[in-house]
Amino acid sequence: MKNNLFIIFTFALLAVMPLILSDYWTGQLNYYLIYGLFALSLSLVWGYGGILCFGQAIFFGIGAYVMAVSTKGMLSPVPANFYLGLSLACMAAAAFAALLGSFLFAGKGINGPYLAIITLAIAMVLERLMSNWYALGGYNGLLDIPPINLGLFSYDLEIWDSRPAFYILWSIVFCITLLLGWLVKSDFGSLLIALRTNPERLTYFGFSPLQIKLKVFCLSAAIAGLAGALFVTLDGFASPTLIGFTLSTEVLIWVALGGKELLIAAFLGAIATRLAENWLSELFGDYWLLILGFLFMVSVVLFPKGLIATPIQAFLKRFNSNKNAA
Amino acid sequence: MSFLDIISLTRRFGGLKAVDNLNLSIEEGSLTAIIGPNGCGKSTLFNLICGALKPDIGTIILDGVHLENMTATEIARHGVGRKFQVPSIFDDLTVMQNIHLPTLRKSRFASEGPSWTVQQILELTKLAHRKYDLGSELSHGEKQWLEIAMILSQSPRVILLDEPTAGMSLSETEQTADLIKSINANNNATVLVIEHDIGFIERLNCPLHVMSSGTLLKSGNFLEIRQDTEVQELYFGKAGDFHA
Amino acid sequence: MLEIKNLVSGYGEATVLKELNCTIAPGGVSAIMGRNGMGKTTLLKTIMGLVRAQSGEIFFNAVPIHSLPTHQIAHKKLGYVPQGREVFDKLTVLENLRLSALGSSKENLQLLPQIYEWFPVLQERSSQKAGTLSGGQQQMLAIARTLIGRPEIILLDEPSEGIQPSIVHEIATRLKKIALSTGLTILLVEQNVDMVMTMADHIHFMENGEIRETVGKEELRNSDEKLRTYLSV
Amino acid sequence: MDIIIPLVDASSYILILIMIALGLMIVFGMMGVINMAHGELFMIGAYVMVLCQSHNLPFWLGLVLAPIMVAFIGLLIETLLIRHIYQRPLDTILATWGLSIALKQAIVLVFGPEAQSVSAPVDESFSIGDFSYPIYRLFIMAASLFMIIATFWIFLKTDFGLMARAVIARPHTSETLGINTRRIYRWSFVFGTALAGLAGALIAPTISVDPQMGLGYLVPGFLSILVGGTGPLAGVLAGAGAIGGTNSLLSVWVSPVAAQIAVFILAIIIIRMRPSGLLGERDEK
Repeated sequence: MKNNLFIIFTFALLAVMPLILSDYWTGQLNYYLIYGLFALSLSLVWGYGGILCFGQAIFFGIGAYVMAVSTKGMLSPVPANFYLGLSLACMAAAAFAALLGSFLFAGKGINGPYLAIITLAIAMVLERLMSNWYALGGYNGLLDIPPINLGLFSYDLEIWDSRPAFYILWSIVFCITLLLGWLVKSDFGSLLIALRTNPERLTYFGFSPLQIKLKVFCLSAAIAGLAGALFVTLDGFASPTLIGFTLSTEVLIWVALGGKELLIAAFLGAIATRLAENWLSELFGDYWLLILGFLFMVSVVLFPKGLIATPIQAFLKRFNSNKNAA
Repeated sequence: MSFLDIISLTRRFGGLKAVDNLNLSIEEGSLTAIIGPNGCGKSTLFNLICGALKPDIGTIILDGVHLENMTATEIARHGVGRKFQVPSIFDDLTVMQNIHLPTLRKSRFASEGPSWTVQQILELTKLAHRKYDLGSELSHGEKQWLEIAMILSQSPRVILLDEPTAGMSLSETEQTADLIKSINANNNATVLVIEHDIGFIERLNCPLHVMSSGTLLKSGNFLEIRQDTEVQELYFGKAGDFHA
Repeated sequence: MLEIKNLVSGYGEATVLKELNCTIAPGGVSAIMGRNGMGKTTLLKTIMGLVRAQSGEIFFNAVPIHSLPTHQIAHKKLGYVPQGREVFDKLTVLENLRLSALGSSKENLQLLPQIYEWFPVLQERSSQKAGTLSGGQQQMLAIARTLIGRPEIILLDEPSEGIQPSIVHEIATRLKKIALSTGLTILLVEQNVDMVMTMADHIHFMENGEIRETVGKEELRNSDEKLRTYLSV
Repeated sequence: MDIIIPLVDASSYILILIMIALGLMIVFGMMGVINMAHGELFMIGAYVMVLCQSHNLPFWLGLVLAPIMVAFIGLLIETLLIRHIYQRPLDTILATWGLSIALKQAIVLVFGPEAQSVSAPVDESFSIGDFSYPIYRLFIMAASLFMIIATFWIFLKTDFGLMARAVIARPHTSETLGINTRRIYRWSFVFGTALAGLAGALIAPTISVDPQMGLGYLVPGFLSILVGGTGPLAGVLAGAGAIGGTNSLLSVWVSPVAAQIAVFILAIIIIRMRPSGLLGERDEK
């Protein structure tokens, strides 16, 4: 509940932003929401499930490409539709995750640093593959992807302006965040945390860690796929960088900086880092990346729980102990 | 045929036979202890029963079903609950969540053992006042009890307890012995305890098997075992006879 | 020689040793007995710096060692034979011994003939991988490995564990002889009464992280009661 | 003759890959540290050559300076970063990733983002009959082969190697024997980084030197370790042979993309079939 309070507070604050911000910044905020959603997907699988995926953009990219080809009408018998595209994107990402996961986790399974390297390599290979897949635009990617279209049946309701787009995205991301917030507090959430802290113990209670891992991996992939799908409607452009390694590592940095073990901290980590990048890269120019690299190192060493999660958790702890004392 | 039958079980590690042609029968609803010096193969025996290790030779039969070729998950689903020597709980979950967790399995056991309500479990293990604390915040003794609590909520048909009093103070040890006795008595649960500490065994007051070099050396009640010279020599060395 | 004052130690938040005080005089063999989990192994690990003391002091030859890193404690000539022997099973017997000399001083390799005289089986097997030795031989290697560093005191953690009684007795008598002939001090943590009675001059009983009582060997021989209390036997 | 040149190219690539993988392996096998900045250390080795060339220093001097400078940077990294997180292996991935970003960007700031080239000290080719091959490339092979043998010799035959193997197997027991494990860790790390620096310097004249070059070698390096197994050092040879050979040959015969995908699928299948690698028997610590 307290966790949800933070979520509601954060989103309430976000909701008033477009009223004060310029069009440009509202447009930026739209991207931040999607990055935040993407960060949530990684926080779920890594922070809660303990599966360090170094190639989370694989699923973001799959979502992006599936959305692109589907709304551009390139899957000829399948009608081009916004809603259908979103569902296809989520399903494709989850299906790929199921395939990959059952291969990687089965048996003794690959985990820890090995999994990190393997997923990183997959992201690299896929980026390379997409760059050379000329039917899907190759290196140049796919252009002119339709924007958000709320229309049903044959009516079109395309959203081109950043403010209405903001509120649509805001609603989607808010709902998913609340759902995830509820999920991690549910029994499944306990299982996830158990999986992270002591996977071996779970087997001796008759659980199959593989099943739990697969579930969370697919769910996280579906959310990442959704983020990717929304991204291309906003950007109008799907390129191999969306599936690749750079974005994979960027999301990792956002989530680690914010705090992987707390959904809202991961979400804010993405927004804060992007925001800082927007400001500071103007201020510091090429030095920004250098600063980010150092900041990241320092934060990993000194605040392994994350720069945003650490104060939030300290606050929650004080809050709890006050309540108990009272 | 008994409830749990272990027949000519053998497991080697390199040249060392950790468990060597061991035979053991456990009746349903019984409380049994296995004692023996460090390194006699007690923990290996438990690892074989719960599927952490595979036997080289031999069979393990629980209520007519062979366990020796099952995975650890299947064995647990078939009703084997195991407590580890070093308490193995979920540090990042609260005590309640820890206790609740084993019940979350969708496919329940083929047939279940005796069960306890959460209230009963909390009372038995004296953890009610720590319900909402994280596992990592508990003391060592409380962690040991929490793990026992988790196993009760799993409602297994056989409970394996591996040195449940390791690292406990004398009074905690006595309370643990009483806890185990009441688990066995209240619900007629089948309990198998491995222990090193003879004081604890005396308080348990149950049938005993003495294990040495991977096999059972002697069986009997506490007094018989206590006065057996072979057992004394095993435990205390050759000089052991000086206080007989 | 070894003086422990108000030592508090343990793992994480769990305290195992509670204000422990103990003095070990030079020469001779002292044994520590007690039930499992009473903190015997933790005590030895804390002396060696493998577990950090939370408070209290440890002096060796009047030098404080409780804040030194483990390898420097070893350099002060404290030898340690860990529970479970922990020989390097992928290295040969000779490499195991050489390693210990590298950790102390390479000149200690001159001690090798003496070591082989004490433990002839190690010479026979010097080029075998340590992992192929029997439990008793591995124990001898672990002890020999420590001796080659020319320690003034060695801390032995349950050397009888998992070893046949006859070999336990053999190791005990040989160690006692070595201690007598070289003036080596031995601190022995054991549950095996035979080994303790063969080797020890004093016995400290440990319970709940404290030394409760110290007795001489003769006294112990005459009092069944003490073993009953402290070992619950 | 169409077959010999690709084969020689492949061996050359494999040897460089082995040097990189050995450095990674020493650090990972010994300390459990995954050094994501290893590729950048390799890159810095190459940039030392760029620097030498622009200051008109002799090529051979650069070849000596590069490993020394990179080793020095390795020493700094170990002291300032790695030693604080030895106990948290997964965090080392993240922290060294931050380091890798910072190092890359530092190079961009100093040298600019564009590719640089280093000219080889000898341009002649060596020929027997139809077969002709640049002498410098043969030199790379000889030099890396020499370094690989030297590395094996150090870890299998010297006292330092004996201590290092002991520390890998049982760090705490080694400490109680008086071995300073911290020092062994430090010098092993430094040695691994020096190998990467030398590999970068050696290969600089044959590739285009740019700030992004590290990653292209880091990932195959890691795959080599995973495929070869993290147990014995020799696993690296098998792993790098499999990964480098497939990559190099398929690049020529099919296409670089197909090669990458094939290598990757090969790697993932081998890792899946033999989780401890081709030659591995991983010790549980």
